[in-house]
Amino acid sequence: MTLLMSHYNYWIVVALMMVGFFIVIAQGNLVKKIVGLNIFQTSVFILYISAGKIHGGSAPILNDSISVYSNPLPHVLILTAIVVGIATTALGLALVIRINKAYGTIEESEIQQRDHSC
Amino acid sequence: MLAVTTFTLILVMAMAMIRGFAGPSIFDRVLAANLFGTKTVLLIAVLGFLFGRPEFLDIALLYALMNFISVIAILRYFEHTQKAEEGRSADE
Amino acid sequence: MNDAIGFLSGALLLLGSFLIFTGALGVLRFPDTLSRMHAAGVTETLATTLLLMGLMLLAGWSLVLLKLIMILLFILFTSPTSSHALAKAVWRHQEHETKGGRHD
Amino acid sequence: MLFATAIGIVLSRDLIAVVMLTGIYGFLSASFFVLMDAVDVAFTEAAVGAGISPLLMLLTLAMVGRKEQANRSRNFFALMLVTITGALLIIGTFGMPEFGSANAPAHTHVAPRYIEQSGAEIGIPNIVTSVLASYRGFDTFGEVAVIFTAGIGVLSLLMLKPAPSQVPLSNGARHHTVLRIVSKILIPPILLFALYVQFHGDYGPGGGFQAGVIFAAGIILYTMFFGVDVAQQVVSSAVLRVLAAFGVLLYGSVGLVSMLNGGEFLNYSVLAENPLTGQHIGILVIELGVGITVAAVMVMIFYCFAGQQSKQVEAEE
Repeated sequence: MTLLMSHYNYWIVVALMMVGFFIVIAQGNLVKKIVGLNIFQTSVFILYISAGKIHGGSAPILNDSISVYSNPLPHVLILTAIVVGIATTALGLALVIRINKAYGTIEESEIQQRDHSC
Repeated sequence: MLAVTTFTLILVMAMAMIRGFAGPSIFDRVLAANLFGTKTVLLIAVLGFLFGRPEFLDIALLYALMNFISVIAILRYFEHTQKAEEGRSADE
Repeated sequence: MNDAIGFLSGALLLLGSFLIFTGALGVLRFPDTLSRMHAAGVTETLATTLLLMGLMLLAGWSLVLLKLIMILLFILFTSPTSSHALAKAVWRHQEHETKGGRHD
Repeated sequence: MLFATAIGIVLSRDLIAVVMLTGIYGFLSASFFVLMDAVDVAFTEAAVGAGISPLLMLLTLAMVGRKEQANRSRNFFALMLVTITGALLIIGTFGMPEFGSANAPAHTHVAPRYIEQSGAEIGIPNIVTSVLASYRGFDTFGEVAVIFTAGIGVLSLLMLKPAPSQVPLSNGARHHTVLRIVSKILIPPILLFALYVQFHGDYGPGGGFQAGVIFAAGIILYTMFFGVDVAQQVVSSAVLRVLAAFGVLLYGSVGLVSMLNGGEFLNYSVLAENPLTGQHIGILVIELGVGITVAAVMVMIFYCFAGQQSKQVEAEE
């Protein structure tokens, strides 16, 4: 029971990560794959942020009345990771648009068919 | 009082989410997302008071802004696709 | 004086929560999109105003109050606007559907 | 709740619904970050996860169509693989420290030093900003360079020919009188808010990354109502390209100036007589650089996507 209470955040992370993973490998649609990638990414963010949380801690902005702060280091790492994440997502979507132009579809199976036929 | 409000807000968010899943038409989903966003704004504000650090209302403000932008974007998208479809059917 | 303010803000918060809950119930239970939108749009502005006013009473005179007012103004502007846009889109969509039906 | 949304995303075939759920998902994870005390992160996630990324996906969908095909062939195998990996990972979690405990290894290495010393060494209250901009300045420089590169990548993939298109998106917005007026009222406060976030980042949640995204959001709102062409007259893409590069260069040059003053690369303490003032100036300037780059790249990416869209409309007509 204590194990359940003390580790539930990791299990949420694992569950989310697996959902994202499932989308990426099982779905043929490229846009949906990117959404899956985003979910995967968010699960990693949650892992880091929850590792930085301290019980009874407060947000890491200095204030005389507060003595316990949560760990600011993961926040910094994830902050930049999010912005880089959106940049890569945009790049991926741009690629999807180009693929759609070249093949006329964004389904993986159709793209492969077209590749094999010519 | 704040705790009661928080609880209600979370409940309402869950309800909006059910509508978002079930919503037969796409507009129901947009409505649910909008409702969800507004409630998140309120939730953040109330939570700030609950934890005794109400300086973080900037975040709530940003949420309100983003909520508005995404709803508008979706509606503009609909207009756009509809027009494209109309153009296509007129061609045929 | 403080007690009165606390009581008042508590009452506002409760009333706001109740209204929000009714709105969500409407969104969940009403039969079609436009009436759902009505339920959400009508309660949203009033309930939000009540809740934020309750918080304002708690906040007292400070920067926080200013920010709360900003949020309130922002929501008062955007919420009816997005409801309006949404309703217009739904209406157009339905019109489009019926027109298409007649053509067929 | 996060998990429920994720499942919903898996099950839904209509891609628009997927995008809507992605927006809700972004809001949810941002609320989670607020609960976990990570206000800066929540700020960024709200702007990016709930605002910009669904927007870009919508624009993509407008071009590639919204229906997804049924594809069940590999599902069983995928489910197996996912279950096995998940089980292995969960076994791995038993070795992890307890949630919220203050003695976890992550909290005992460098973090206490940041918390105890940064107030004295950097002199600004927001520890996240001081770590981001000063202690880990090198890292952040790299991140900005990555964003810049991604911007270039999108630009080269979706190069927007400066052909004057006569069918901008704005045609549809002409009759949206209410929307147009409301957005006209709202855009200046949005830009002002972005500047507030930019310069208030030392004291509260905020900073260059967030401010850049908010600023871009304001311009994107403008673009959605008045069309790409009109918006380009206000902020042309050539200016954006220059600005994006300028932000990175600003960041780098702060580093060089501190080298010239006898310190290490990106050591701001030497920028002024008093090390604290030096740190203040350094952080302010590099946050400005970050903000400019992020805003410029975001708007640039949006222009590229929207420009593609209006080109496609022309092609269809």
